[in-house]
Amino acid sequence: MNPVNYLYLASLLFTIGAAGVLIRRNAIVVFMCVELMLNACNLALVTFSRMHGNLDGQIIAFFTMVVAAAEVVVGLAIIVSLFRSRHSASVDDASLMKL
Amino acid sequence: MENLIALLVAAPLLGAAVLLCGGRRLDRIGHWLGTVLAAGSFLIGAVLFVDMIGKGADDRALHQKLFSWVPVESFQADIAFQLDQLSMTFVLLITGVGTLIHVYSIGYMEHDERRRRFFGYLNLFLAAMLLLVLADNYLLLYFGWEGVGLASYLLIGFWQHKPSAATAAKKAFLVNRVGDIGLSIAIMLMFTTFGTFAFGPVLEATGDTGEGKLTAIGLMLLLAACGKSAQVPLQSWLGDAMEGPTPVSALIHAATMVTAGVYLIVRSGAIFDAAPTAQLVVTVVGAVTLLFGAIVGCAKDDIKKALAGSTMSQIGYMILAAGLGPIGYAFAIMHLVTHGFFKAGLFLGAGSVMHGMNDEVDMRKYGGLRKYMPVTFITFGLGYLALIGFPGLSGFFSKDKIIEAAFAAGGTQGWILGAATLLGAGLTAFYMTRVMLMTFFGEKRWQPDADGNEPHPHESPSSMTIPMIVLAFGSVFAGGFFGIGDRFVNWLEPVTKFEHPHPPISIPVITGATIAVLLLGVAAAYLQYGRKPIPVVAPRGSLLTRAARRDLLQDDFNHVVLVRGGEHLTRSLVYLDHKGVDGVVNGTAAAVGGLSGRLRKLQNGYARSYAVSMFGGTAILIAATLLMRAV
Amino acid sequence: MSTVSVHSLWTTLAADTPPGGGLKFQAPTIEYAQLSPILIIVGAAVLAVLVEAFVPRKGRYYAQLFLSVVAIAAAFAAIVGLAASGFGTTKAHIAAMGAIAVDGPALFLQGTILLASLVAVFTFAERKLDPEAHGNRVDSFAADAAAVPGSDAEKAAVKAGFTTTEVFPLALFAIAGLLAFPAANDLLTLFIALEVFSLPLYLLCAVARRKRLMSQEAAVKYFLLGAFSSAFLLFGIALIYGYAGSVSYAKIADVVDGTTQQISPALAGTMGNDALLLIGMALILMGLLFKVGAVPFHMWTPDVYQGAPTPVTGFMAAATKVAAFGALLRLLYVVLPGLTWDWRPVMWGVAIVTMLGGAIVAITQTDIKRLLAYSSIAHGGFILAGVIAATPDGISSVLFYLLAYSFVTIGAFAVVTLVRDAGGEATHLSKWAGLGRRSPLVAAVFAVFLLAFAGIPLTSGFAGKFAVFKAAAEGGAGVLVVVGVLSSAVAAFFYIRVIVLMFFSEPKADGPTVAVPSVLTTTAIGVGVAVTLVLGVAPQYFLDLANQAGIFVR
Amino acid sequence: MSFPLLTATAVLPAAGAILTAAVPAARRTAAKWLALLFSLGTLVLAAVVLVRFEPNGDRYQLTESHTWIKDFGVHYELGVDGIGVALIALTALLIPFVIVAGWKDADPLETKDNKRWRPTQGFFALILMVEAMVIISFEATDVFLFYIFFEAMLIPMYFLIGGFGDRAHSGTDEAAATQRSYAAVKFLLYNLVGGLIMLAAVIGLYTVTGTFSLSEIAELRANGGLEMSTNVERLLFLGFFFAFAVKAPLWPLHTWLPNAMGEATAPVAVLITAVVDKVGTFAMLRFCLQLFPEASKWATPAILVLALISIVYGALLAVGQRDIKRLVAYASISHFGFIILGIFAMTSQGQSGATLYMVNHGISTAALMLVAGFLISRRGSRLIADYGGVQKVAPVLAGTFLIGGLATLSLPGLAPFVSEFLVLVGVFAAYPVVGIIATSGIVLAALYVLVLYQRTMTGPVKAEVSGMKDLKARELTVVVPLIVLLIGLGVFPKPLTDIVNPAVTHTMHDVNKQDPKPEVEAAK
Repeated sequence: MNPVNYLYLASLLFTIGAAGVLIRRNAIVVFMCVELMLNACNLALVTFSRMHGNLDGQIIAFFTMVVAAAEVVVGLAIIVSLFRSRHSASVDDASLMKL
Repeated sequence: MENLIALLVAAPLLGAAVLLCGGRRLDRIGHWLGTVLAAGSFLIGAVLFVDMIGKGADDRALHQKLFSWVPVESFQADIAFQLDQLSMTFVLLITGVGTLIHVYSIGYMEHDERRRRFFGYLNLFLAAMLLLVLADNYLLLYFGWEGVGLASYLLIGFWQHKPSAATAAKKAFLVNRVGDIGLSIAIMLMFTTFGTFAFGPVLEATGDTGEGKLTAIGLMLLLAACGKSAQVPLQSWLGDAMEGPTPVSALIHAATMVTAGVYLIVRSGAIFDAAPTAQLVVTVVGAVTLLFGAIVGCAKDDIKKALAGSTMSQIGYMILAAGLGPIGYAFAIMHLVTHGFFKAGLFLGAGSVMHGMNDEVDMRKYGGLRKYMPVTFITFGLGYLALIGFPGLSGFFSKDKIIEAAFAAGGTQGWILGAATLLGAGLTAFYMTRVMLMTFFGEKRWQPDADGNEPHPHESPSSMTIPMIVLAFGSVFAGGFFGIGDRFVNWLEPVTKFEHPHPPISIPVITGATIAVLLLGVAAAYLQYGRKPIPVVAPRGSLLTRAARRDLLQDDFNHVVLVRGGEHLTRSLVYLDHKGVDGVVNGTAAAVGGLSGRLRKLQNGYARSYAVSMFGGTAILIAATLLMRAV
Repeated sequence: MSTVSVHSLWTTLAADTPPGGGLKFQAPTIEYAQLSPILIIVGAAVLAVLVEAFVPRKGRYYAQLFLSVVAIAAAFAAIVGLAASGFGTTKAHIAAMGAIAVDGPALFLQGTILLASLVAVFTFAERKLDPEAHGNRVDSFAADAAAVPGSDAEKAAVKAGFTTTEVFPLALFAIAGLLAFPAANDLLTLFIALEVFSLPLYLLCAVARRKRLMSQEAAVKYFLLGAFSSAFLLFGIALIYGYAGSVSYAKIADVVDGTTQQISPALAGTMGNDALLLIGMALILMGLLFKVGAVPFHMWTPDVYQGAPTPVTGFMAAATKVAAFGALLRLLYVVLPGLTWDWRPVMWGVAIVTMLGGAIVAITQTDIKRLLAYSSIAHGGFILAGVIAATPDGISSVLFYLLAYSFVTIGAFAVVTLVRDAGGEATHLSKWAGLGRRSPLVAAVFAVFLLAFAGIPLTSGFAGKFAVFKAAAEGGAGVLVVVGVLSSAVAAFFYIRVIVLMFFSEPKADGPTVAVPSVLTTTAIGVGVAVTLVLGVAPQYFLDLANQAGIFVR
Repeated sequence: MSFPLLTATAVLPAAGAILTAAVPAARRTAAKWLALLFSLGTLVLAAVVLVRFEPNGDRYQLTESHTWIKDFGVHYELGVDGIGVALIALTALLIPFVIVAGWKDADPLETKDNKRWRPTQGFFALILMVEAMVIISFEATDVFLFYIFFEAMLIPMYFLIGGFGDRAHSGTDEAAATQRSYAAVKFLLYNLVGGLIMLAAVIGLYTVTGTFSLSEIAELRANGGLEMSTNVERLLFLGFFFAFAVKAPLWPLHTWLPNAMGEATAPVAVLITAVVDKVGTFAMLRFCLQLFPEASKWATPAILVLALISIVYGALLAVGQRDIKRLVAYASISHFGFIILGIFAMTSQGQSGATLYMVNHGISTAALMLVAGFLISRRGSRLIADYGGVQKVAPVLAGTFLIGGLATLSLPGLAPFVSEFLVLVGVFAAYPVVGIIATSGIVLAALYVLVLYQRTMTGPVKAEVSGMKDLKARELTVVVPLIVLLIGLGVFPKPLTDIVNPAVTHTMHDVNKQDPKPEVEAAK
C-alpha cells in the first residue's frame, strides 16, 4: 500500500486536532486535541522514515512522545490549578486580561 | 572741510541719544541742550555754505566716506555723504527752520512733563532728515527716509494717551511703509540694472539701459515720494498727522519731511529725464494732488487740517514741477524752500492761536482774534499773502514760475497742467482767505467749554513769537531774493540742469491770469465768510463740501476695503490655521488612534480566538509561500 | 569529514550497516568542552532540584540563588573561553555529530542570553519590595503555587513563610533550553530545545504572588497556544524531513540546493515535491514567529506579559526573543538560503504588519506591562527587518539589536516592579501620573529606557535601530526602512505619553509608592541603564563583536 | 594635536548642566549662579573661536576628526566655517541673557512640590544642555554626528517646554498644565517625525556614499566616485529638507511653534526660536545645498513658494493674534520665511543675508520676547486686550519694547534691516517677482508690530496696569546689551559680513551658481 496514504491520514488527524483546538472550550479537551496533533506528526514522521529507509523519523517520534508526556505533566498541573481556583476548566472563562 | 559734514548729522544725533537715554536728571536743561545742538548743526551748515559759495560753481560738491556699511560681493553700500548745492539748500532749510521750531517749542511745550523727550525726538528727526539729504547713495537715503518716518511716528503719537494720536501715528507709519516698498524695489532694480545704487554711478549710467527699466525705477521712486509727501493716492495720513503737537506739524508736516519726496525726484532727475512716461505720471500725480488738497482745504473747519490740505496742495505743485524735468526742478526746489518758510510760519501762527484758545482748533469757535494777538495776526497774515502768491511776496515768485513751467510742458499736456495750476492758485486764495477771515476777523464766537472756563485769548510768549517773526521775514523776502535774476536757478543749475521754459503764451499774460484768479478766489471767500456771520455749528453743506470734509471719502474707502477686509482676512486665516493646517495633523493622529482602538478589540481575551488568528496566519503563510512559487 | 560524522547524532547505530552485514557499533563523539555552557546550566538545574529536595527550607533561597548565579557565571565564562579560543570565528564548527553548532552567532547569542538571565535572576531573587508577611521577607512568587488563591492552605503557607524557590531550577532549565535553541543544528534539537525552555516558562508564568488568577490564566493561555504552535512546528519538521530525508541542517540545505551527492530513489521522489518543502518551511517559520511574537502570532504576548510575575515577564521578553531570533536566523541563513526568494516576500509582509500592528495597538493601552508587550512586538518587527536583509550585515545588526534590546527590556520591567500600591505592582498607567515629582530618579531611569525603546540618539535603541535599518536598506529592503521609520514615529507617541504622564501631570493623592529595592534589583536596573548608554554612545566594540560573530557555520 | 577648542566649547556647557543638576535642592541660588558662570565661560570660549577663526582661511577650521563608529561610517568630525562661527557666537551670546531673564521662572511653588523635586536646578541644567547640543550641531561636519544631536536636542527642549510653563496663563492650573504638555508633545512629535524621516534619508545617504563625513563625501564628489541617480538625490534631499523645514519652521509645518512659544516661559521661547530653530535653517545651508546641489536647485521653485507663503501667512496671522507670545511666534514664522527665501535664492546676497538674518533675528526676537516676558510677568496675562497705556507707567519698558518691535519690523539702523534687505536684493536679483511679493512683508511687519504696541502701550492707562513697575536692574542688564547689539550691527555689520561672505562663496561654489550680472555689465 502506498505510504502516501498514511500522510493523508496524518494530515487529516492533524487538521482534526487543530479544529478541535479552535472549537472546544474545555481546556482538557483542547489539550487532548493538541496531543492528537502531535500524534499526527508522529505518524507522518514514521511514514517518511519508512519511505527514506532511515531511522531519523522514528527516533523523532520517540522524542515526541516524551515531549508530549512532559507537556501533559506541566499542562495538567496548570489546568488543574486553574480549575481549582475558578471551578471551571473552560478556556473562555479565563479571559480576565483583554484589550 | 568735508569732515564737517558728518558733524551736521552727529550733533542732533548726539542730542537725541543724550536726551532719550539721559533720564529725568536732564529734564531741566533738556530743551536747551536740544536747541543748542540744532543751532550748532545750523552753524556748521552755514560754515559749509560760506565755504561752498567761495568755490567755483562746478567744484562745489563735497564728498565724505565714513566707512563701508554693507559689503557683500558686488553689493557695496557705504556710509558716505555728498554735499552739493541741492543738499546744501536742504541742510540750511532743515537746520534753520528746525532751530527756529526748537526755540518755539521751548515755550509751546512748557507745561508738558515729557518736554525732554519731545526735544529728543525733534533732534532725532533733524539727524535723520539730514542723513536723508546728505546720503550719497539710495540705501543710505533709505536709512534716513525711514528714520524721519520713525521720528514722525514718535512725534505724531507724542500724546500717546490720546487713542486718536496713537492711531494717527500708526497710520502715518503704515502708509509711509507702503511708499517704502517703492523705494526698496527701486533700489533693487538699480542694483540688478547698474550693479550699484550710489547716486553718481547710477545717474551717469542711465544711458546704458532701456527706457522700460528706467520707467519702472521712476515709478517706484514716485510711489515712495507719494508716501512721504502725502501725494494721491497715499495722502490720507497727513490730515490725521495733525494730532501731533503743532511745532511738529510745522517742522515735519509742512516745512521739511513731507518735501522729501520732491527731493527724491529732483535728485533722481537723470532717471526721469530718460523716462518720459514716468515723468508724465509724476506730473499727473502732482496736478491731482494739488487740486485734491486745495478742495479738502476749502472744507475743513479745523485750522490745522485746513493748513494740512494746503500743504498737500503746495507739494502737489512741487511734484508737478519736478515732473516737468529740467524746466521744473529748480522751481520745485525754490517753491519748496519758500513754502518751508511761510507754511512753517502759518503753522506756528496756528499753534500760537491754539495756545491762546485752550488748544481749540475749530475755526468756527474763533473770530476777531486780530485784536487779541496782533503779532500772530501780522506774521500769519504775511504768511497768508505769501502763500496765495500775492505779488512781490515769496509765493508769488516760486508759484508763478511753476505755473509758467506747467504751460511750457507743451501740447495739450501743457494746457491741462497749466489750467490745473491756475485753478489751484484760485482755490488756494479761496481757502486761505477763508482761514484768515474765520480766525482773525468777524465777531468773537468762542464760548465757555464743558467745564465752564472761557478761553482768554492772549499773545504768546516771545520764545514763540520771535520764530514766527523770523519766518515771516523769510516769507516776505525769500522769493524775491531767489527769483530776481534767477539767482536760485543758477545756484542749483550744476546739480539739476536747467532749461528756460518757453510757454506757448507770453509770460506776462500768465502772470496776469494768475493774479486775476487769485483775486477771484479772495473775493469769493470774502463774499461767503467776510460778509455774513459764520455759524458756530457747521451747516450741512453741499455734497461736495461733505465729501471734502471727509477727505473726499478716500479714508472711508481705505477703512472699508483695507481695514475691514484685512480684519476679515486675518480672522479667517486664524481659523484656517487652527482648523485646516493644524486639523490635518490632528486628524491623522485621531485616525491612527481610532484604528488602534478598533484593532485593540481583536485582543478579546479568548485563547481560542488567539488560536484562530494563529491558524489563519499559518494558512496565509502557507498560501503565500506556495503562491510565490506559483508566480 | 568521514561518512559517519555527517550522520546525525541520533542515528549512528542504525546508519552504517556494512555490506558484509553484522553490526559495528560506534560510539558517538561528543565534544564536551564545546558544549560546556549548556552542560553547566543543565547540571546546575539538576543540582537545584536536589537542593529543593534536601536542603532545609530556611537555606534554600540562598542556596538556590548562589547556585544559579555561580552556574550562569561559570557558563558565561565558558562561552568567553570558547570565543577566546576562536570557536566564534576560525574554529567554528558543528559539535555533537551535527546536533549543536558552535559558531559566532551561537556564542554571541548564548552570551547575551546568559547575561540577561543573570540580571533576570537578580530580579527573581528580589525580596524587599513586597511588605513582609508574618515577619518573612517575600519575593514576587506565590508562597504555595499549588494552593487555591485565597484558600486557608495558602494563608497557612504564607504564615509558615513558604516561598516558591522552585523558580530557580525552573529558570535554569529554561536557560538551558534557550542556550541550545539558537545553537541547534538539526530540526530535532531545535524542537527539543524549544520544549525544554517553553515548559518551565509556562510554569513560571503561573506562580505570581499577587493577582494569582491572572497569573494562572496567563499560564494556561501561554501553555495551550505554545503547545498548539509547537505542534505546527513539529508537523513542519516532519514535512521537511519527508522532503530531505534528514533533519540535519547541512543535509537539508544540500538537498534544497540540489548539491547533495548520493541520491536514493526515495529521496529523488520526495525531492521533486516542493510542496512538502514549502509547507514545511512555512510551518516551522510559524512556530518560530510565535516565539518571536510576530503578528499575527503575537496575541499571546500582551496577556502573558501582563499576567506573569513581572520578573518572569522581563526574563521571557528578553531571553526568549534572543533565542528565538537566533534560531530563526540560523534556519533562514543555513537551511533555507536556497529558498530566499520564497521566504523573503512572506517575511516582508510579516515584518510590516508586525511593526505597524505593534506600534498602532500600543497607542491605546492603559496598562504599563501590556504597553511594553506591544512595544516588544513592534521591536520584533524592526528586528525582522534586519533578518530579512539576508546579508552578513543583517546577521550582525540583528545580534547587536538583540543585545541592546534585552537589557533595556529587563531594566524596564525591573522598574515596573518598584512602583507599587496596596494591590501589589501598580501597573495601570493612570497610577503613574506625577511619578516624576514623587521620585525623580526612578522616573528618570524609566524615561531613559523609554527613550531607548523610542530609539532616540545616544541610547542603545537608536544604535540598534540604525544598524538593522542600515542593513535592511543595503539588503534592498528600503520599503521596510520607510515603514519602520513611520511606525517608530507612531511608537514614539506612546512612549512620550508615558513620559508626559510621569513628569507633566499632577501626582494623584492615592498614587503608588516607590519601593526601595535591595542591591539585587538595583544592580539589574543599573546594568540596564549602563548598557543602554554605553551601547548608545560607544557601540563600536560591540558592533565589532557582532561582526566577527556574524558568520554561521554550515 | 592642538587643544580641541570646538569640543571644549560644547563640553563646557554640558559639564555645567551636569553640575547644576547636581546642586542640592536647598541651594537654589547657587545653581543659578553656577549655570550663569558656565554660560559665560562658554561665551568666552566662543569668543576665542571667533578670534582664532580666519575668515579667508580654509573652509572648515579648528577641525577635529576621529572615527567614532566605524561600522556606521560615523566620525567625530568638528569644524566651523563662517556661518557656523556666527551662529555659535549667537548661541553663546544669548544663553546668558536667557538664564538671567529666567532667573525666577523656575523657583518651585512651595505649595505642591516636595523636597526632592528640584525644578530650578533642572531648568538651568536643561538650558545648558540645549546650548551644548546646539553648539555641537553647529560644529559637526559629519552628517550622522549632526543628526544625533539634532534629534537629542529635542529631549531637553521638550522638558523645558512641558515642565516649566508660563505661569501667566488664563484659566486653571490644570487647564494650563494640559495645554502645556499638549504643546510639549506637539513640539516633540513634529520634530521627531521630521527627524525619523531624515533618519531614513541618512541611512539612504550611507548606502550611496558609505560615509557620513562631509569632507570624504566632497572628495568622492570631486573625483567622481559618487554616483547618485537624480531620483535618489531628490528623495534624499526631500528627506533632509523635511526635517529642517519642520524645525525652521516652514509653512505648513509650522503649527507647533505658536503652541510651544505660547506655553513656554519667555526665555525658553527665546531659546526655541532664536537658537534651536536656527539649527534647521543652518542645516539647509550646510547639508541640503552641500550634499544635494542638483536636487536643491530642482526643488527651489517649490521651496520659494512655500517660503513666500510663510512670510505673508505668518505676518497675517500675527496680526490676528490675541496673545502676545503667539504673535511673536507667528512673526518668527514670517521671518523664517525670509531666511529660507534667502538661502534658496542662491545668490551671495541672499545667502549672506540669510545668515545675517539668523543672527539678527535671534537678537531682535530675544529683545522683543524677553521684554514681553517681563511685561507679562508683571500683569500675569498674555492677552493683548489686558494691557493699555503701559508707556505712561513704565516708559523704559515701553521704550525697550518699541525698539524690539522696530527691530522686528526691520527698521533701517537696526540689525535686521541689513539682513532683510540683503535677502530681498538677493532674491530679487534671481527671481524678481518673488522679491517683489516678499517686499510686501515689510508693510505687514509694520502692521503687527505697531498694532501690538498701540494696543498694549498707548492709550489711556488700564486699571490693572496702573500699578506696574518699570524694568528692574536685572531686567535692564538683559535688555540693554541686546539693544546695543541691535544698533551696533545695524550701523556697522561689516565684521559679521566679513566672516560670513567667504563661507557663502563656498556654498555658492557647491551649487555652482554665480550671481546674476547687472544688466549694464551683461550688455557690455
